[in-house]
Amino acid sequence: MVNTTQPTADLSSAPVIEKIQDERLKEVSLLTKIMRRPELGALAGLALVTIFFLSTADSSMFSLAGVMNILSPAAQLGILAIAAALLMIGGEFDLSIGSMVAFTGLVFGCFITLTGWPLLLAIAATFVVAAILGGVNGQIVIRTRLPSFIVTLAFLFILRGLSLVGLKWATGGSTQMRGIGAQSGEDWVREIFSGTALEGLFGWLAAHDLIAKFPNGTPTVTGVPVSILWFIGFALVATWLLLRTRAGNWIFAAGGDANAARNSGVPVDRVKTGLFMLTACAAALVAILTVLDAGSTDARRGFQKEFEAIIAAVIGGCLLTGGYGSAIGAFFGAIIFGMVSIGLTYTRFDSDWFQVFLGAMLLLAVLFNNFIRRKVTGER
Amino acid sequence: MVNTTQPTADLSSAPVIEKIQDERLKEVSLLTKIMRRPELGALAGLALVTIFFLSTADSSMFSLAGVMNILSPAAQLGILAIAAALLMIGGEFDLSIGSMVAFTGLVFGCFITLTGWPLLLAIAATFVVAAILGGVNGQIVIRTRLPSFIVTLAFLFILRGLSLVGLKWATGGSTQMRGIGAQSGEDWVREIFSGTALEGLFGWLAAHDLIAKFPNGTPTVTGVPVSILWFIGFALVATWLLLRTRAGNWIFAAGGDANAARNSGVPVDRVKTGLFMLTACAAALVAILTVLDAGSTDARRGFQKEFEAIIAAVIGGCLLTGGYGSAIGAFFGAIIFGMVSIGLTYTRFDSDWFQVFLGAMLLLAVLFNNFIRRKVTGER
Amino acid sequence: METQAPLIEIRNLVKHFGSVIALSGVSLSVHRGEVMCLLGDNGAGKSTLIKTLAGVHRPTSGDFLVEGKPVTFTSPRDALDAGIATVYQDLAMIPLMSVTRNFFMGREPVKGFWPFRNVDFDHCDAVTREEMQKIGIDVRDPHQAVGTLSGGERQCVAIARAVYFGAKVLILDEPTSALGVAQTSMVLKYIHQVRQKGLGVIFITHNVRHAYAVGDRFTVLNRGKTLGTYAKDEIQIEELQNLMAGGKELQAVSEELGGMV
Amino acid sequence: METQAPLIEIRNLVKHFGSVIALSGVSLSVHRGEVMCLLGDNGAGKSTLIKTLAGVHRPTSGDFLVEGKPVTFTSPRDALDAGIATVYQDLAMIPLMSVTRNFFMGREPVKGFWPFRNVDFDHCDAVTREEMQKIGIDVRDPHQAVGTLSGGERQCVAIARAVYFGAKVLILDEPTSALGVAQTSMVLKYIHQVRQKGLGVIFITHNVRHAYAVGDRFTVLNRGKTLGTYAKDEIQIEELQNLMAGGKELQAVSEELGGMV
Amino acid sequence: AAQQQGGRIIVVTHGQANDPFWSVVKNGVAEAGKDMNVQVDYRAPETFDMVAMSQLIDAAVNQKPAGLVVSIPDASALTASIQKAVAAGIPVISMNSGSDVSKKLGAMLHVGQDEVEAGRIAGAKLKEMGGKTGICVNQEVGNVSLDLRCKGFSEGFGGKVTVLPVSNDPTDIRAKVKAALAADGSIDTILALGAGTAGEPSVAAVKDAGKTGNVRVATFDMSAGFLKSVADGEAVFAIDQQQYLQGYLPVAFLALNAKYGLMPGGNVPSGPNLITKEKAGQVIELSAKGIR
Ligand SMILES: Nc1ncnc2c1ncn2[C@@H]1O[C@H](COP(=O)(O)OP(=O)(O)OP(=O)(O)O)[C@@H](O)[C@H]1O
Ligand SMILES: Nc1ncnc2c1ncn2[C@@H]1O[C@H](COP(=O)(O)OP(=O)(O)OP(=O)(O)O)[C@@H](O)[C@H]1O
Ligand SMILES: [Mg+2]
Ligand SMILES: [Mg+2]
Repeated sequence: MVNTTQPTADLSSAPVIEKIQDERLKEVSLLTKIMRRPELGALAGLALVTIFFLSTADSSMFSLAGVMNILSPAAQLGILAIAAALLMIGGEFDLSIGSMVAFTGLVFGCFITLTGWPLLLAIAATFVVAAILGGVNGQIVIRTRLPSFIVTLAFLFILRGLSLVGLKWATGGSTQMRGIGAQSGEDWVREIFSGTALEGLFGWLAAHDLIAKFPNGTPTVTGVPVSILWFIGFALVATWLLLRTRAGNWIFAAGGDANAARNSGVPVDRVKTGLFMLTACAAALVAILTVLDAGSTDARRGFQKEFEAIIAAVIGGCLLTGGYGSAIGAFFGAIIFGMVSIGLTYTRFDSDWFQVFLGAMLLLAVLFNNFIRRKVTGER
Repeated sequence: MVNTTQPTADLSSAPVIEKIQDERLKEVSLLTKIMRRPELGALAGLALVTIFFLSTADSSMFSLAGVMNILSPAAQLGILAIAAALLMIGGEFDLSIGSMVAFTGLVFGCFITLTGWPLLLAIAATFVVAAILGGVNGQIVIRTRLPSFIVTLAFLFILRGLSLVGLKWATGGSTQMRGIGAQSGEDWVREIFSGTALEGLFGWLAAHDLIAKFPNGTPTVTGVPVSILWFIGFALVATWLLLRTRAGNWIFAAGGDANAARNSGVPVDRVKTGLFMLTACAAALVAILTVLDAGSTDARRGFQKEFEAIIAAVIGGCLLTGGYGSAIGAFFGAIIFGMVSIGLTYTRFDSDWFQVFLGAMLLLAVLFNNFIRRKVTGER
Repeated sequence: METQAPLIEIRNLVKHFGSVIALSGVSLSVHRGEVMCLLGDNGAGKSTLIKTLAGVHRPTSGDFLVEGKPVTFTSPRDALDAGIATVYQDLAMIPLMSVTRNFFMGREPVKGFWPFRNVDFDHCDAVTREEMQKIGIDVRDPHQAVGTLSGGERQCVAIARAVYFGAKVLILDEPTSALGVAQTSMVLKYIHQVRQKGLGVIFITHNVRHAYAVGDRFTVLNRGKTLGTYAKDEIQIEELQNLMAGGKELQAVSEELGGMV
Repeated sequence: METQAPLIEIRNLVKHFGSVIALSGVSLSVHRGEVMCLLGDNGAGKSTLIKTLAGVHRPTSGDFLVEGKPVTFTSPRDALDAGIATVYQDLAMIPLMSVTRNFFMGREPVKGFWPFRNVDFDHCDAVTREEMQKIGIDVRDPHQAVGTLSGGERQCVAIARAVYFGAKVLILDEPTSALGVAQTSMVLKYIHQVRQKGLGVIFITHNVRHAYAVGDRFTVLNRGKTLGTYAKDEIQIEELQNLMAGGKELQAVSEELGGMV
Repeated sequence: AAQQQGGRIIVVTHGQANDPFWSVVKNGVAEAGKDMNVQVDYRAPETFDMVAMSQLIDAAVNQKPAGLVVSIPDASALTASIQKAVAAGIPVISMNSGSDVSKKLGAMLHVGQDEVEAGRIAGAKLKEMGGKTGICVNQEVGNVSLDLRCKGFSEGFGGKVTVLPVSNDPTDIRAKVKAALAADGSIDTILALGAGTAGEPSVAAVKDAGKTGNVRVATFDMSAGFLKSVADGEAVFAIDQQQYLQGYLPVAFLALNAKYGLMPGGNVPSGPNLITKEKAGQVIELSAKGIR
């Protein structure tokens, strides 16, 4: 029999992690320990979605090319989603992410085409601009103690508007700025921020007939798009940051209860400002990746991405109220979102039903995620 | 000197309402009592925005016709915002409001054009459909204990998609359904849901040259659009509900702390389901008003209205975390939002700058609102 | 079934939370006009037990009789309707709501007929002020948010509310822990009065003196089991103290510090 | 300035919250190896006072000296750096975070060099387990969320944390209110130990017996003012009790209930 | 000076200022204002929202402009507001959409091209090029004018046409088009509803899929990048509505009307005009400046 008399406060609305006292339950305890991680539910959701598409979609969806194709948009969304997740864990929102993508894209474009700076300098300067804007967001939220929802909402509009005005100013009337790709050179910096990586490997695989090739002999997938590597790298760094560092502890604390954290000596304001800056920089990274990839930027870049990023973070198990969540969850959340939105194209369903399916799949994934977590942790 | 030794818990992050013990401070206390209401800040924000436009906009903005023109969009947004505010006070979100407007608009259109039901029956049936959908939303949130954010988000997609599919089905391929106005008759029911009221009064005023007329002699404003009356009426009813009834107390309690409320005997689940149904019905009301007014509906109706409704509620002082806010605040919030978005067209600003101004005005209004409230309540 | 069945009687109550066993067979009864003190170490299961009585948790197994009739509460509302009023350890109050609204939460008196049914807030304010006065707190403004009260005052609101609505049984979970000396006296006096009115009281405390001052019978819980029930004349205060803590080690500390605990 | 300046000294401390005057001129000092008990009714301003000492609030006026040097803390971090550790009445813990993470919150030990600086969680877990053991709580899994602990255990985490990091002065705001008899003894024993190590302790409680058991000096607050400071040999426990509550009325109740309060 | 010339001219459309198509219209409006020396204001709702658009027209009427230019994507919803403008004695010209109802509502004339018609012409041309299975890449499903372009396309094309709903995000569009090509090998024609938003990523997707040349890509409207692809032979054509004219001409007409009482006698069709490989090179520069 389980013999437990350790006291536990009533916490039924929050994820309850129970305590197993009997040594005989140690194995269960380990399983529980793994399964109660917020990201595991998201992984279960991903499995469900994958199974759904395996049984309904064209087989090309899960070919190498198909997977890369799903991961590309997921990567860009995911970089934003991970940053949004960190910020949400820290107890704040940033609704200006999407507009920030457009604005930093414009800024980056201007640095390249108007000032003619070398790519590395332009990228560094773009990140600086983003960090400053993020810092402004954060400082306003902290100083006025207004909800970040409303402050960053204002910046959603302001930055989106400035992107339009700036684009027209920079191009002399057009809402699209092009030729950025052509002017940014082809050096190693560019390699890091655009195109594909591991090309040698894929070429070798193709040569040995291990992956599919076009009739002309080039592999269908020439390499892994760098955005996917950035995505994975960022997810790993963010996870390490959250789980293993002092800053991570501070983020959880700031989001869990800012007052309690402050009283315990956590520099909450600095943590939050840092998170706002990080989010803005993630937006800038996405902007740089897409601008270099597409070679152009326009006034509608990043439209509604803030929304999708929050969705992905929530699918990944982040609490909207802060203090709980994970970067890896957001990682899987972004992939779920990307897979659902791209995947329907591979199926035979009428595209008019697209949104119905998107909604239904999201709901199902989250329900399943939730169901699994409750089953495993015994939470009711 | 103020002499106060009443104990007060530390509540610095929440709106602190202090207690004045000395009788000598009674007048201050009364002022404070009025000013600490959440809606007062919104009123201050409205004043600020009004002053801004008085000094920059075309004078016709504040003519009778101009005011009606501001209030029309504010009314439609406001009906949604008030419902969203009630729901937010009750601790939940409904992101499907905007899609619900489109979907119930379609349902209503189908009842009129396909089944040919009389207007009253069609309206009643539309409300029933909306209430059922709202109830489904609520039940899913309650039974699964998933955040309402994610559940209603799924319905945002599902209902928007169903609107598209339904429209195409009903019209044989178009995403726009026309001629609803023409088929819905001209009886007293229609008078209640479309057109203008108090026409006699305005005619009389025009006849006596008290209000402006067109060259052809008709008054520039023939009456008050009924949507404005619905808006005002709903604000009053919602305020009464919140402040004077048992249900109102339950809403505050459910949003403030669902567990505590449940333990005190509040039927939290019933309250929340009811609120979801109310929100859906408010969306249906807006759908009916706009469909009868426009005579048509399309797949994009209500796009992003959920967002604007939440903005208006937050401007009006609702806390995103629930348990605090007011219907009148949302009322003013909607008017602020409507005034800013229409008002800019009366100014000389280039429309490229529209979003920049919208964002800046929102931020200013909220900052001012916050500043006033803090000044008045002595909160720091 | 006797004519004078206990107000509340539980037999062999078991409560599991998932794989956690919070209560493993607790029996208890409370009679009219009796103060039953529930004692036990941190985590013994006291709060879980009274939450089960109050309809917050549903028992996993065991019998629960109110006035001799078996009942199953599906929500705290059922318990309230059966006349069981509870002051929870975590108080069950909404910080952002006013004192009056918290006081009447879930049991608002209404007047008028249906679509226009109002809560009579003037009456509510008056009642709140009066009841708080009785417990020794002068609430100048019943519209003040509960969150701005000090811990002690908040406790008083919860107690006054439970007493006001307590029809048959009043359950108090550590009501005196945050209170000053004066307020504590007031609460104990209150419990005394309530007993005299013929209600049953379940009183949870860690302070053996408070327990002994008002208790008629003492039930000691340990690790989810009843350790025993003792009438006041069967047990001395020192014995009780030892039962609550578990004995030996305590003696040493207590002596070291001058027997003042 | 004498060589043995008090660890903490405040003179005429005033604290206003907007128009609310929480403290109107409080003076107090704590010396090395001394337990100063801060007593007073609900709402007297005890928590406000110690929050000012802990850097949570900034005083409106008055002097604040640490070891004879005037200081101004702008954040709780400053106070911690100055060696003042505090257990708040509302505990300052994050329910969703693990015991270990809460224990080390704000003062995480790091190893490695800059961009790769890690928190050494294995070490942290070990320390947490050990410190909790010392206070009598057996934390089987230091990764368990604090929100799942009972009120008493949570209190113990907060106390253990403050003691572990308390370099010079330890401030405890009603630490024993939620604790069982055994845990209370443990905490009082702890305070005793801490004093012997030469730290200064400020101990807030409503329980006159707990105060008298470990206190060296007693400062009584009333409505934001110091009512007086008494050494242990200057005052009897009954007097102290009367001072805390404000006198007469209490006597009556206390007698009625058998002098047990 | 402008005021003496007869007050201002307000343009209310359903296209946002940051939409590439409508930004060209807006540039035309601004240019005409400068040329004719009148004040011009361009207004549009934040999303495709007919209710909001009717309110913007009402707001414009309140300011008693010297002329009003409107697009009419939904006659039912806008009728009341436009009639109110006419009743107020404001000269109204409709543009872009609504040629069928323009006269009935009291507009003086219509400048522009029906979306369905433009789609039909594109569809017919693509059919002529040998297309059998097509997709219509729609970046804003539910926006009636975009839906109508797809509708026209499918009417003119004759073969099988599916609508591919996408977002505004180039990466997302590229991935979806790639997915569609992978899932259905018979697709040989892609019509994008916006050059910069949907057209360029579609070209890139075709390239990624290794089907350049086998799959014909065409687009509504123009962007410099897409035109370059046309010139390079990666895409077949762009449908130019010459929307600059839709902005410029009505303002010019209304300004002249205010000044001299002049007004052309009938509707002005501004397009469509297919920009193919031969013409693409010349218009790239103009497109980059937001004129074409
Ligand atoms: N919601 C819950 N989920 C899981 N276990 C719980 C829950 N609530 C209580 N428990 C278990 O019940 C046991 C007793 O907890 P309870 O709160 O009843 O103690 P208590 O006697 O009131 O302690 P204290 O004196 O500290 O208030 C604990 O061992 C705990 O594990
Ligand atoms: N954040 C605040 N805002 C306004 N007033 C406050 C605030 N915090 C404390 N006060 C005031 O300080 C006074 C003392 O409160 P405090 O919490 O210090 O009492 P206490 O002595 O700790 O009481 P208890 O024994 O109940 O804990 C109260 O009268 C209260 O009005
Ligand atoms: Mg308890
Ligand atoms: Mg206190």
